[in-house]
Amino acid sequence: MTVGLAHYLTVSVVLFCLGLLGVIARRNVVIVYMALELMLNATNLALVAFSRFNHNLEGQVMVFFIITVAAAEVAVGLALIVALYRKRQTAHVEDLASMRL
Amino acid sequence: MHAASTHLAWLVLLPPLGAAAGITLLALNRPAVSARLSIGAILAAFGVSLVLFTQGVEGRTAWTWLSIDDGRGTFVAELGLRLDHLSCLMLLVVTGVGSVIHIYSLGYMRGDRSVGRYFAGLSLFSFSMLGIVLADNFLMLFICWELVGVSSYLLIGFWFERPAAADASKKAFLTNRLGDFGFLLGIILLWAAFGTLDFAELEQRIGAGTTPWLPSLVGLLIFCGAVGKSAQFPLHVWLPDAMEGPTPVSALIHAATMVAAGVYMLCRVFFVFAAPGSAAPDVIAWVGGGTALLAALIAVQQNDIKRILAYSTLSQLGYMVLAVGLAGMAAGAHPVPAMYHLTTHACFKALLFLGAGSVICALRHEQDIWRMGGLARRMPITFWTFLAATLALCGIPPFSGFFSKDAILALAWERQPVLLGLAVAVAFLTSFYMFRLVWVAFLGPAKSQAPDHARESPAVMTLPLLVLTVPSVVAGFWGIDSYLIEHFRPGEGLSAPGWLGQLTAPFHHAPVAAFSGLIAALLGIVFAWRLYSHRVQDPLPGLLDAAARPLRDKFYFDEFYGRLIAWTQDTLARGADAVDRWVIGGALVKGASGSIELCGRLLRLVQTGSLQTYAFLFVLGAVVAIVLMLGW
Amino acid sequence: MQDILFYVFAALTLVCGFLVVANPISRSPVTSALFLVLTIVSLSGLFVLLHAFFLAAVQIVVYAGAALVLFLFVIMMLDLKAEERRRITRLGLIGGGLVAVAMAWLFRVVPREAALVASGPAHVEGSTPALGALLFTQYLLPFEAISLVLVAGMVGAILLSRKEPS
Amino acid sequence: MDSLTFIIFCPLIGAVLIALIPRSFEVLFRGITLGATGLSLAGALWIFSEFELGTARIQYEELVPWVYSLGINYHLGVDGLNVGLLLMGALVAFAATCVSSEIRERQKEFYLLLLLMTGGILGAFASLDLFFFYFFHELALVPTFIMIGVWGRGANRREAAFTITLYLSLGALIALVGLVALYLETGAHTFDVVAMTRHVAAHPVSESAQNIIFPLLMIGFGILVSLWPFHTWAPLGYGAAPTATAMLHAGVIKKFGLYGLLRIAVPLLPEGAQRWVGLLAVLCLGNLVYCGLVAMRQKNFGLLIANSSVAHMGFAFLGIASLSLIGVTGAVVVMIAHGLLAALTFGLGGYLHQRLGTLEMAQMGGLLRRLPFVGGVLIMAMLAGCGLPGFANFPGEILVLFGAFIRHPVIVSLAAWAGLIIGAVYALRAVRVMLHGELPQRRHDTPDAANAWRKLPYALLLAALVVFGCFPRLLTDRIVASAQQAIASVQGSSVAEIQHADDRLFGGSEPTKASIGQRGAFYAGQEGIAAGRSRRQSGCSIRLTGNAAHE
Amino acid sequence: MSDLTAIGLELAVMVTALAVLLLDLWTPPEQKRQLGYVAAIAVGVIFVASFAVLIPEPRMAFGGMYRLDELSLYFKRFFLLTALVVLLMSIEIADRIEAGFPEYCALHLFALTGMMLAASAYHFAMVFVALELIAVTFYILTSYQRRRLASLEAGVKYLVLSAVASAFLVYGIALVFGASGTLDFARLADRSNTGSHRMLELGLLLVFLGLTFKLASVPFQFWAPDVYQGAPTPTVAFLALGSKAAGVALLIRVFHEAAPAIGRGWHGLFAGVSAATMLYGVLCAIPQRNLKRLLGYSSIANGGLVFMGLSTFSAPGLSAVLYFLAAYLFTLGAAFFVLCLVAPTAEDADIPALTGLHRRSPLLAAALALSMVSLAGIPPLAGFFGKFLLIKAALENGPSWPAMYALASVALLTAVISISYYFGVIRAIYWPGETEREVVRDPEPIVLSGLTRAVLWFCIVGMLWLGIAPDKMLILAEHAVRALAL
Repeated sequence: MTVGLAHYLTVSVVLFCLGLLGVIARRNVVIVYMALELMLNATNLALVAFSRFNHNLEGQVMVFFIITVAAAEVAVGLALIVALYRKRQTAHVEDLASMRL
Repeated sequence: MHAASTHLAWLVLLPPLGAAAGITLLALNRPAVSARLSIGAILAAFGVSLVLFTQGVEGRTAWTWLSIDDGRGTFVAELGLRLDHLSCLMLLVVTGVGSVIHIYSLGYMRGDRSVGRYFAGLSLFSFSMLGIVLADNFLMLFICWELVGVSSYLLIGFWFERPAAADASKKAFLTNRLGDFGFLLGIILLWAAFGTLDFAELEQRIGAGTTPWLPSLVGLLIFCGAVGKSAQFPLHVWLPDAMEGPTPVSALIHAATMVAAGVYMLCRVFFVFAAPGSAAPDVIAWVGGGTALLAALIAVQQNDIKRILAYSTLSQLGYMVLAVGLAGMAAGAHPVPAMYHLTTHACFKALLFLGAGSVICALRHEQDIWRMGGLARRMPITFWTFLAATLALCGIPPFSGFFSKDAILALAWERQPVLLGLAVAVAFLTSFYMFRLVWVAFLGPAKSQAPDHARESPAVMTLPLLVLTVPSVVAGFWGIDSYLIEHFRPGEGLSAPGWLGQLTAPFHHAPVAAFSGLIAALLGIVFAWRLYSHRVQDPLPGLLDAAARPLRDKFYFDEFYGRLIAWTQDTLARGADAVDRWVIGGALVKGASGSIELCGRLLRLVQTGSLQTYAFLFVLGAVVAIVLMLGW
Repeated sequence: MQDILFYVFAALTLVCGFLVVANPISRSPVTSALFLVLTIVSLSGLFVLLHAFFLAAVQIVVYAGAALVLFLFVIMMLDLKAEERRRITRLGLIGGGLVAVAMAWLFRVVPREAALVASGPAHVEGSTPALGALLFTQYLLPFEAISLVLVAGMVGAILLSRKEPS
Repeated sequence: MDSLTFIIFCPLIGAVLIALIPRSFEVLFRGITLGATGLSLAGALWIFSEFELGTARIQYEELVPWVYSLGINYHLGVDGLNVGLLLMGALVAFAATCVSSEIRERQKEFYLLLLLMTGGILGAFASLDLFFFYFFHELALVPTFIMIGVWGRGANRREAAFTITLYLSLGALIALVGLVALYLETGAHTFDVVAMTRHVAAHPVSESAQNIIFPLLMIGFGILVSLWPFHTWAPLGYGAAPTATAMLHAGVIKKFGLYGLLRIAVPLLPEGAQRWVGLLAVLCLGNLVYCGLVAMRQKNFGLLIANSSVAHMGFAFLGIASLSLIGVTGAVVVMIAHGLLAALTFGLGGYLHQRLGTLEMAQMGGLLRRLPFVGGVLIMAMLAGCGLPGFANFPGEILVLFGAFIRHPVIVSLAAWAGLIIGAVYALRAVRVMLHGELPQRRHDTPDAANAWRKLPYALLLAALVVFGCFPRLLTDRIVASAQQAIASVQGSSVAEIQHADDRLFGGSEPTKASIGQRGAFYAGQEGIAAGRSRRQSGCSIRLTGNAAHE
Repeated sequence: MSDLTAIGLELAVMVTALAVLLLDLWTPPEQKRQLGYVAAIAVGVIFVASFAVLIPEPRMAFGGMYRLDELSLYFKRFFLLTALVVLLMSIEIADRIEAGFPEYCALHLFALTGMMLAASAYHFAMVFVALELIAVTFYILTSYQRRRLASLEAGVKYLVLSAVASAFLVYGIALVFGASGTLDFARLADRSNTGSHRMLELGLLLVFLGLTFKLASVPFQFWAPDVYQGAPTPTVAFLALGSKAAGVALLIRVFHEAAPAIGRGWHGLFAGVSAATMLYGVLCAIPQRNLKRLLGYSSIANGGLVFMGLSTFSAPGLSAVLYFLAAYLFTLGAAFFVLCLVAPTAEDADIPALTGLHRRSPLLAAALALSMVSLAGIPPLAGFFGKFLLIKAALENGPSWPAMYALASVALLTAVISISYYFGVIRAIYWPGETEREVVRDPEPIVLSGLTRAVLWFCIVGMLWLGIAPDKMLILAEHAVRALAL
């Protein structure tokens, strides 16, 4: 069986769900960010694959935007961790539950 | 002349109302002014009544109080005044006795700080009572009926600071209301069935025939009103307690007029009971007879002078109701005996009460007959007038009571011999307890220090006594009955014999009834003389042993009703209150709000503040959404 | 050949991805970051297989070059010892695993229906000039807007991370 | 400014004035409020006296299109149904202002809220547009809440304020849903009641829709009127409310639901009404009998009169449930009479509370000696409450009982029981315990209403009760034509039912028939209906021209 | 060139933002506050200028990326006015902003640009970029008071959860692209019946979920209370109004224009989300004691109401939504403005701490109380008419789909329940305190500047205007909806 769209999409789906798992399971905010990156990358993969099999470049343009946004997001997120660490010496979500109910 | 003068009826009705309103608004704190207003009003009403009576005015005049035409039928409530023999005679009684009592009150109430309130109540009462008398339809009758009830409430509770008076006024009003409930239902039923409330029209339409059960039901319901107002068994309990009011009030309201209103009403709407096939008259007759006997028995063992008179009133009212029932039992009869007795009774019973009031005043509000005695010498006018009234009450010829009572006995003889026996027994008891009272209070030795200082009352009180003595003694010769028959059977009453004929008529017409009544009365006097002429203590309890106790305790009606109310109404109220508090207010309302709040408190436990939980719930929510929308 | 490469890259992507989020041996963020680099690199391999050469380059430059450096830089600031002392949370792992598996199960539609989408044979279109043309014509507005995102991100990153004036 | 707008806006403008005047001018607030409510009262009196009798035409009509796309108009007008209510509302508002001299702190807010309530409720009664009708009514909700909280009494005023607010909102929202559904179902694309009525006459709402919308309105409005079993808010709220609020609320605002039923539910949903009034009649017994019994058990005078006020609402419901001209007319009279009476009793309760510091009846006794005026008025009020002739309640209750008898004979019997006996029991018990009996030592210096100014509110309300009680035609002559119109659509289908009920009551025997035959057109012979119909049509045409003049 | 005129409003805002950033360089520290006024005035001018924009018919720009029609214009004006109020609010708390006040204003303007772009987006790339512009700026804004742990905590939570939501969104976009081969709304509407239908549906569902995050509605609602509590108050206001409205605008666009057939088929989803959201928001709010958190829950509940309007898929329903948003603007504007002034920190926003407010400042008390009344949906205020329209629209749909009756009754129930906590706030403001802690001994009056008063009055008048004379705004809303060709 030749490798086709379905194969790429399978990889994409699994990667997306791995990202979800990371967001839910990990407590270190940095790793949560990485998991989020995984999810976005899974999307990228799907888009590129669709783009190729749809004869349509627009998917690739979208990927371009996603990568850019992801970079900005990471920048802000990491700055936030820095600020948080200065304040509280932690990067753990369980330390971030002062507001609840 | 006639057409114009029916409007004069308004002049009977309105002066007392004006006086009541005027006193309430302007003169509540001015005793002299209020008394003048009130007395002036009742005298004016009396004057106009006299004119109406002597002129023989008949007819009606009306003012539309409410009128609604719904395209199907008209609901008209008129304040209609009807002048005929029945109402004219009654007007005379009410305004006449009323005037006397108003004047008497001037003396009796002297020095009380609320004289204004007293006269306002009295005037209001006069207005309402005159309204009942003049009413030509059921709604107006009911309106005035209620107003009479409330003025009685206000007057019984006049000395509201005395707990007994306050309780008595409340009891009187509520008991009356119980009767009014039936009365109102009867009125509504009549309207629903016949589409009118006007007496004349109703008489026609009922005469035209109805379903068989309707007259019985309506009759009984209407009779409920009379049971309440005229204090018949089983609603008789309020009247003795009503004696907590000032004595003139007892005389006017609870002896002469208001309590008679029930009987008057029965006579006025006699056509309801006279409808063929109605079962109501039998019930009425038995209730009346029963009340007469019951009250007379209780009176035998009472010691309070006003209570004795009150039970005597009950007993006499029983007679009247009995008469109405007897009249209704056969077709074509008329309730003249009841009205006749009502008229004479009004005079002599008012006189008795006023006499009692005079005694009470003289003894500084001592009412126990066993603390009196020997008053005949100290208060001669009071004694002689009291004696005259007593003889009238006992039915000794030629006093007026004999004739009217005889008319009832004769009717009973015609219709129902058992009831005749009952009535005769009551006649015996009546003279027995009345002469017990006379002997103990007036003739026998003084039983305490109180009578020593007693002096004859002032003229303003004795004069009314004297005035009232006249009709009490001679009313039997006036041909009141033929005047009344003229109302029910136009033309029949004209053939009245002269006054001498009147005097002997009873013995011609129904000798059995007349003689049995007379003998019973005389026997009663003799018994009373034998038992009480020289006693300082009541020997009867000793003689009757245990049997006297229930008499003294009024056959335990008050206790029984107290229990009954506690068992039924209070239980219901307690139940309703509990349901309101615990079920509706608690379980339902608080439960609903509480459970909603609980949901909120539980639900927000989800907001743990933990990022991971949120992320988990996010994804879980997404999974659920996808499953729901797109399936597995 | 391409198919073999696909399987290699795909396996690498997924394994490394798994090791980023759930490394059974080390819970150090550094390890995760390194595996993230591997994931991204192998992804760009897949991009190449899909003829998206420009994106493959961007992927490596932006992610591996910039973002990852940033990650490592921040991680170095943190106290890694403290990280080691943290307990493992089975609950999060189990719960996350469950919903992630459920999600993956639900997403099985996606590869299954791929056949409906890919109607013809794959086509080479990933040429950089074409992409550029598209970007600067039809996609001009979002392209400009994305620059605002970057400006905002930059301003924000500076504001948040600079030392507080005492 | 047109007269109705004037009546409504006097209080609202007064409120704005008060809002703008700084707090330090404390003397002014009461004066402004008295002036504003006084002007409203004068306007309402003028309209009441100038009202043209014997017609169902809408008078003093004002129409300004408001929201075009939804068909909402600012439409005011009076006919027999609301002219009396308007007068009663204005009178009670004036009296409530008079008794508010007891308020010493935060007068600015108090009078502002009072005027808001007043303007709102007068507006609700004058509105002929569903939207404004609802809108104005809801203006009172927030003031009630704040007033109970700030100037209220009793330890549980927090609970009371929340209960009353939530309950009333629930009722109002249910009613709102009903109103919106009605709007949608008629398909007339207008919230204007007059236009809607005209439209419905030609295109009736489908019966299935009527059967759903009517109960919505019945329950929604019923909650606002404390229909059993949705009544528990009333005693709680009125027990805790400051005097003026309780007067306005129990007296005036509560009548809104009843008015809504009469103005909207019955005329627009005749079949729904036919089907559901049986339930309404049964529920009204809950008010009359059950709440009466509850009132008997109360130890606090405030709770007693609050429960009795709930109980009295049963008569109004019964009148509406009769769907007969007499009953409906009676219901309107009861509404007005009870408004005056409730205001009077709550006013007196407030006076006693202010003077004695408590309303526990056990702590009173013999007060009539010290309070000849207040006590006397209180006795009269209690007697009026148990349906004594001479007060306005009597004609209303009588009309209701007569009007409802043929349709609901058993219920009327029980209602008469409740009105005549249960009502009397608790009323007289209160008089006995509070006013009669011996005066406790510490009550020896309780002062009576000192001057004419203090006596004025009570005297006014009592006088109104007496005037309407003695001359009920002042009300009924105004009401009848409009009441006829309100139930005209019901009557068409009602005749057969009445006949059936009549047969059931009196059997089919010939003599009865004969006697009944004498009652003129009691059975709505064809002439009767035809006459009613032609009357209705002429009424419509008059209104049409009236509208044309506006447009 | 014509494309540039089409985005004139956005350009103006963007230029203002950059200008503020630049001016910051030359402004001495003590005058930085003035830059806030500059931004506010500029936004005000742009808002006024927006009324000069006349669109005879919908107009496309940038290769079909951008659509200028009445609907987008309505939203743009809404965002501008919101931003104006938010900027004025920011000036009030300028001294509590540690890390650069001009940047704070500029970032709001960036977010504003994103919202305005979102209102016009007609292409998924545009949707994504606009949303990310909003999201990234809000990451920064929520954590702006970085000395407060709460603010940082809110920032992290918002960032992670928002990123998860946008991952769903963007994956959905990818699937839509894969299934239909296009990202353009107009072409998608033509093609939505070809290709893989299930994949398209899954993609749209993921987009839907991503957008529910913006509306803080079920299932993505958990973040709202925490973030509302921690973030600076003006930011919260912008989040509650602007960000939410952007989500609404996109939901309307995607499900009415891009995929109308599928959208219509999903009215059950909308209704279900609506019911669940209303219930969740209202129930959780009952025991809430912190006003900012309370407003978070309230915002969830109101998101549910908005969904009720959306679920009708009818012109009256949508215009009701638009009207409701306008009403919500004045209402929340007043509430958050008051909060800015009386509660410098989240802890001060405890409801019992409001006791005695009416003595400290009658105007503040009145404004807050009125906004609570409006939120509770009681006449004569704006919130009432909004709810009225929504319920009417729902009932209107009842005959064709009876479940709407159930939804309307849920709305009814929640409206009643919500009164209990909104009135709890009024109670705190006006009632005398009951417990020792609540009694204010010697209340310190709050002095308000003229501008502050003006803004408060503006909000109050707006609430009253929309509640009493709704005609003008309703026409505007209906006009905007007409652009959708329903």
